[in-house]
Amino acid sequence: MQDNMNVMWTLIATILVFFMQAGFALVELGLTRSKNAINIIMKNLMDFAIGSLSFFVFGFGLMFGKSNGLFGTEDFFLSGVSGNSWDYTFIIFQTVFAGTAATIVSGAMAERTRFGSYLIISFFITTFIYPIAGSWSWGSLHHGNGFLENLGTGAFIDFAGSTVVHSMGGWLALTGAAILGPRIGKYTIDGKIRAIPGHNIPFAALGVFILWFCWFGFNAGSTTVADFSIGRIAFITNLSAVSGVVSSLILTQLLYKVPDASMTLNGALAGLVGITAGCNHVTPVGAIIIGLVAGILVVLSITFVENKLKIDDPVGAVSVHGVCGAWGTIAVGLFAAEKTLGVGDKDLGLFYSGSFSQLFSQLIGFGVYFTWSIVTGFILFTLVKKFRGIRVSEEYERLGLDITEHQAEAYYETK
Amino acid sequence: MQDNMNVMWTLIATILVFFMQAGFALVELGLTRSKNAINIIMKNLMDFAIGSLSFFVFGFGLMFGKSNGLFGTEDFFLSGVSGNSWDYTFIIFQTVFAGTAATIVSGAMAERTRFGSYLIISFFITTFIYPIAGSWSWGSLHHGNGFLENLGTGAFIDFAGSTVVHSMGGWLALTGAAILGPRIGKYTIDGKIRAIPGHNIPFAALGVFILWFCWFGFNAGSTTVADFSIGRIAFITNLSAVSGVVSSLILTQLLYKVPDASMTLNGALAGLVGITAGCNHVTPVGAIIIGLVAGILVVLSITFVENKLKIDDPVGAVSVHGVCGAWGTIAVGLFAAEKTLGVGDKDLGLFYSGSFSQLFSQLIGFGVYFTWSIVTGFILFTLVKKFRGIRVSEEYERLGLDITEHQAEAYYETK
Amino acid sequence: MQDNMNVMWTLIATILVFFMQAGFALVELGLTRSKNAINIIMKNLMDFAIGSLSFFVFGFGLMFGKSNGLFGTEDFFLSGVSGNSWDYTFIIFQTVFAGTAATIVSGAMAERTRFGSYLIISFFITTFIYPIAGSWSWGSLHHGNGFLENLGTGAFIDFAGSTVVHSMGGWLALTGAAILGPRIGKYTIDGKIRAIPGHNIPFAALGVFILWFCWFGFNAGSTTVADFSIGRIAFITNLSAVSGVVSSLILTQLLYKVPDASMTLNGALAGLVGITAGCNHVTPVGAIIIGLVAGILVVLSITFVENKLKIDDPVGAVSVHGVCGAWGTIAVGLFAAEKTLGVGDKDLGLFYSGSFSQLFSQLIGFGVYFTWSIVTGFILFTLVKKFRGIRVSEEYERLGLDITEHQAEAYYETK
Amino acid sequence: MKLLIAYIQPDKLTPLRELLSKLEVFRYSISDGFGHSEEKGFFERYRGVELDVDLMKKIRLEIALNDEYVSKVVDAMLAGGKDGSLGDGKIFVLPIEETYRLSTGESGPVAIG
Amino acid sequence: MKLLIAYIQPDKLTPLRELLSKLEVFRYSISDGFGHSEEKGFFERYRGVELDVDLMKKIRLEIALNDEYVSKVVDAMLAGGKDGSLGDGKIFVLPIEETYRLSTGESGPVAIG
Amino acid sequence: MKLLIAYIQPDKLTPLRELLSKLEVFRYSISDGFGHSEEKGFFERYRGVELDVDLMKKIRLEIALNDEYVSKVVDAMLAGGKDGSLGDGKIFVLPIEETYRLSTGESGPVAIG
Ligand SMILES: Nc1ncnc2c1ncn2[C@@H]1O[C@H](COP(=O)(O)OP(=O)(O)O)[C@@H](O)[C@H]1O
Ligand SMILES: Nc1ncnc2c1ncn2[C@@H]1O[C@H](COP(=O)(O)OP(=O)(O)O)[C@@H](O)[C@H]1O
Ligand SMILES: Nc1ncnc2c1ncn2[C@@H]1O[C@H](COP(=O)(O)OP(=O)(O)O)[C@@H](O)[C@H]1O
Repeated sequence: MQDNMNVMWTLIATILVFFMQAGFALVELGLTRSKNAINIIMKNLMDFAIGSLSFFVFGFGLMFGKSNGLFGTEDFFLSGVSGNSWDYTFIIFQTVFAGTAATIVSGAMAERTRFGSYLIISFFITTFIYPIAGSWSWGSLHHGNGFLENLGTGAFIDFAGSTVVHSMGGWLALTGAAILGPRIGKYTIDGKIRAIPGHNIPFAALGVFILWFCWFGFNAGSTTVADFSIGRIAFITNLSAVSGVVSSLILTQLLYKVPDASMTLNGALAGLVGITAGCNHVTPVGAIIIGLVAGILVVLSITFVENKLKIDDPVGAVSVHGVCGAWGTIAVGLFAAEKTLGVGDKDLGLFYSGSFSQLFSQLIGFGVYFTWSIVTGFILFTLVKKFRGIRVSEEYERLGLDITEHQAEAYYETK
Repeated sequence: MQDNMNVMWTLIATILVFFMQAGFALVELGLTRSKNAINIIMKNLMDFAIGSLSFFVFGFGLMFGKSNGLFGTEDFFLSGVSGNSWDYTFIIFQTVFAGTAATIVSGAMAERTRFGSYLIISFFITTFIYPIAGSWSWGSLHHGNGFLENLGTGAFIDFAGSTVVHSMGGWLALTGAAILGPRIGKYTIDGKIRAIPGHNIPFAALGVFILWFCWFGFNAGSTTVADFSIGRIAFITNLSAVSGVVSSLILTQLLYKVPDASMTLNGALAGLVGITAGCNHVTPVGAIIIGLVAGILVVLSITFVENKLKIDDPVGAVSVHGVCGAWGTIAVGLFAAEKTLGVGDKDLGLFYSGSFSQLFSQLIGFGVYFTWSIVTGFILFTLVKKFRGIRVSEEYERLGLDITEHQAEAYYETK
Repeated sequence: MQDNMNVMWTLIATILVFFMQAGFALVELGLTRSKNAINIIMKNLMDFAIGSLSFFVFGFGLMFGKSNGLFGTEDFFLSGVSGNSWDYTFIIFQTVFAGTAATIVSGAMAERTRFGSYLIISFFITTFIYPIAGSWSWGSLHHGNGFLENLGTGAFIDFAGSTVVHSMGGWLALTGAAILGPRIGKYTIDGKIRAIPGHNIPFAALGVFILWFCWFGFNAGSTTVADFSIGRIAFITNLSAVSGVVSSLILTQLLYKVPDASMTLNGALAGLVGITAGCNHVTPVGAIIIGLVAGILVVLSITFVENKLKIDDPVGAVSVHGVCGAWGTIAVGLFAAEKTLGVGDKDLGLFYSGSFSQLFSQLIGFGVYFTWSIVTGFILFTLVKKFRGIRVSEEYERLGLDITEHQAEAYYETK
Repeated sequence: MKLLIAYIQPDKLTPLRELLSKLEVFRYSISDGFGHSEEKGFFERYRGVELDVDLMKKIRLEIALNDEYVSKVVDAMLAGGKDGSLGDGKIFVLPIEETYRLSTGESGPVAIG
Repeated sequence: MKLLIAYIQPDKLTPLRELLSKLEVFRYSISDGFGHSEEKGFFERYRGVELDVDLMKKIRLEIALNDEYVSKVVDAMLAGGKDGSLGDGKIFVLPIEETYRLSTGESGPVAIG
Repeated sequence: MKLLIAYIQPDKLTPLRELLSKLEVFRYSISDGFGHSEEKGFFERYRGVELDVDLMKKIRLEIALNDEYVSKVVDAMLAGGKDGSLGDGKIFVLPIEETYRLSTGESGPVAIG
């Protein structure tokens, strides 16, 4: 049963996770051109606004209402809640998580998506795609019960959302960016890649610092209980983040002969996304390894997505959230060590228990969410593309979305 | 009686409300020209510095000391407080609220106010105008007792300060901006309006995100008690904020054919200001309606103030804080539904109880604070204008206040 | 014994102190030229990343392990910790403090330090110089016991780290900046000073607001206990900060005829650093005096370091952290008034007790840390200078470290 | 055909553009510049150190004109200079040997537009 | 020796640079500019108030050429203008009386490079 | 009257201004520019993708001079170029047909100032 202290801790975590909207907006805005800065702000603002309302009306019920096995069927409009109920804290806590999943997609679709179409896409993500899939792993946190929570080989573990929030966001971003196609000038006719540098790396860096600051709430808040474990989870989270920074720095030094700032910043996010699933289950050393691998994966994946898949992802959302989210999920099956940590009766990770069963559950989870995101994403983006068009005209893209879609300039200097 | 947990929650809320100084500074700075950026920073910094000191010496006593019916008469210099008393937490909590009221005024007076005169104005606001009026509604939170708390038709309700902090700040801003007159070039000779665009909309957007982040502390912290209600208040606050965003987006789309970024950002603030008075008293649906109306009001009011009243308010402080603060206060008389929410024995709002009495109290409160702010504001601004001059010279305004009043440049590029 | 609430409060403080990394990065970045912005971000990011890892492996044990009188000898790799132990919260809390000390040095060495050499310097600071000296004053917070804690004339008091974190960082910054030498163009051949203005004062101001926001966690969190004292400490901290702002404003008005923005921002930091040692020991009036003096000291010291010592410190780290840290430490010996405050059985400060003994302990502490920092700093910087070179080539310094050491531009405009 | 290069104060650009449109001169180009002349610079101070800023922000105007327009435009600008509506500034007149319009390939006075 | 001043649309800079390198013209200078002409401006709105932005971002190109290169470059640019690869723009040709290379002190056509 | 257009390296502006003030030339204008020449560009990398930056930041100087000053200024700059104090750069000399001072309406050499 929840008490005052757990309400306070969960609300503080909620307030921190809300502020990630500012972090994501700054990262996207900093890594894209100044002629689209206002469009990025509006997409992030509307992501959260539409997400909050649709999650209250519909999404929350689908995700946490009494489930028919596939999705929740009650608690729409938070019906039946009265007095100072825990449900208020729980719904705002889950709302900011849904907002995070939706806003990941906007980064990959930056600089060429029609604003109206984006709002429709964001609505469907926060109202259907995210909540339904979320109910499969987190339903039992409220009135629901997801099938992934009852796998024979052990419940699928995704403590704070490496998969449920980040990977899902990442795979949806992948589909969106693929269907949208690259920005003009990204690839030459003979397929060579042209860099389209962001206009304000300090903004992007401030965004990463804000995300890191809020991630302590994202991970340690997911206990929804204020006990000694929140300190451990915060410590573990930080170890993975710093390891992601160090490994991406070393890799870029080796690959490019210089420490690359934007990749090292992505390394921090990779470490954070990677540890999110297992932050309550792995040891300090496990966290360091997860972070080191994430830092390497993100650098390789960004190059792979750009070169091999020919998908133009301006902020690396697919690599940071999709790929590292998946790695974080699978890593739980390898490094989970509850007994060694002294917080559980047995170690679930392969490296500690020698058993593949938890790893198997993690792979099932990864597969379920990957397929769900790619399929629903494909359907959603294709339908929106057919009915309304998803991409702005070439002329609009050249002039920038600020002037054309919002009749405004981000940095106005009086002439 | 207060306990450790309430102290912790109130202090966390205080820390968040302090950070609103950064939010206001960024909004003002982003929506004005780069030649005045340093002046805006200095005004916001000094607002809080002078405010903190004068509130400790004098303001706190006036607002929360044993009241003679009109203002407090004790507790100056926090006298008589010893040991680890709750009063320390309470005074720093109230200090950051006083700082918020003062800093609202600086936005409306941007780009043309003499720095020295502004410091005098800010001193009188935080030392006399705010605390005296504040004691009428919040005196009983400490040793005082305000007459608005004992109205026959039911105590005036302003849970976190839609009127006490925001409307008061807004009406003072109105008087200040009116007496100051518009910026050079704002109105053509034949009265047509010329836009003076802000130099950095991303800064303004970051400011709005920071304010929204801190507003959870502003509203949910006003319980000064860490119980289950803080979750409800945070959820209600967010619903109104997102509704303000949605309605202002739709209205700008209708009026201007495009979603206007700066107005939608104001819509978020309008929703936040609007819910501040009733965040502990209204239902989720009530919050959504309050937010929707606030989002519409702010857009209409900004145009009205600019066109009809011919008052130049660079950041829309009058509309966001004054008008939406008033709306939030009156809305309590309409939507208060304590019994329906299950947190009180009877519904006070007209729409729930059919009784006009609470609405009547709210209107009294609105009238008292409107008159007090306009009258004291008029006296203060006129006196300062007479004795010291309030406006910089035309030459200073053309060159910008940074170079002339601070001998510095905000964005220096070595030539 | 620690309980859930203390864990939550200490973790919240930790999360706030972590965010100081963003504050320091923005201050340094804003007060230096745009051609070095990315280098500043990378130094701050790596400071914390390397610091976190080395502190976990080695530093924490040296600082808080069972001490041999000079440094700790156990608890490396947090060995022997199991279950949801308090140690996890304690180590992440101390990690972010270590990160703060290291990042102070980067400000003074900005715009001319080789990136690789800086990483080595930062490693040694967080792994040896800071922890060993830290164990002398704070060892007993865990398994250690520092000699400064058992001085005959009364334990050395540095509640949150005016000396342990700030002065040490400041004196190391002094040595580093001295050995590095000034930036090209800072001094003309005949020794006259040339100003090298920062490229973005709004970023620097946002950095100061963030630092001030996080400082509530830095000071009030150092109780590691959530009781009524945290409100008092926060109130006292704020009084000193605002006093620093006011006194530096007045002094710059007197010296330069105009209120100088960048100096007033330093005044806020001076007040914050100054109160850090005594925030749990001094009265409100004591805090105001400490802040007022700090605000004056910082202005005079910046001019002294630049003119007399001919040391080029782009952000004033030596003055803000070194000088004001020392003043804060000594001020405890003057203003400590536990009995007057009603939180202790006797007043330790000279002005209250008439006894010099505590002042004597504070002077010993100041002397120990000053010598330790200058000596170890001198050795470290000279060795790195000899073996690897510490300064970039003149050509690199002219072109800027972003292009040369990171092959990137902070503000890219597509041509 | 002549090329008129004019340096004017930034806040006098709007009055100048109104003057040009009255003379039905609708084609010109501008760019940001900094000028140094007898004009007193700004005194700035950065962290206590004096900073003499003697490069003043200016707007640099380039107007290609056919010969018959040159004196009309110059006289109007000088009048504006005298009555203070255009503030201080300098005008240089340079010869243009040939002009081309990219979109149509036209050359000579007709390409000036 | 002639000085070619050209105003072109910002996103046509890359095609123009490719054209110049084909003509083995490797020395030129560019700067940001704003142009006003018949070209329709942008309609902007700031907090509800209309804002007519009729100064269009342009790239201003300066290429000093020896006489024999002038017509080659101009003709190539006009061709680019016609086929739309270079969009709209204007070219002005001015006489250069003398050119100097700072590093070597060379003057005349050889200094053009 | 001649118009001197000079492109120099950004960090050589201060030495050049000192040189001009020694020659008692107190009126000139500068603006930011980018130059392309044989000079090796920068190698940049953005998120792993190579970026060839071959437009170098330059300062574009415009000095209107009366004829008797031209050779004095040019020779001094070439000397600075040789001894490396002014680095690389290019100077173009163009004819000015007329100069006007806006504030007083003066024209001809006296308006150059
Ligand atoms: N001889 C010159 N060469 C280049 N630019 C000049 C010259 N004279 C003036 N200017 C430009 O014109 C601007 C205004 O000049 P102004 O101060 O009115 O000149 P004056 O002092 O000769 O009247 C200057 O700031 C500078 O940019
Ligand atoms: N007469 C002129 N004087 C100065 N600049 C000009 C002139 N004509 C054109 N320009 C510059 O060239 C740019 C493109 O001109 P463009 O619209 O193609 O001219 P036109 O309408 O005559 O074809 C303009 O934006 C302006 O910057
Ligand atoms: N022919 C030219 N036309 C236009 N600008 C030129 C020309 N030659 C040089 N410049 C400008 O002068 C700058 C310095 O030229 P520099 O590299 O010294 O030329 P060079 O290689 O011929 O000595 C160049 O970056 C460019 O901005």
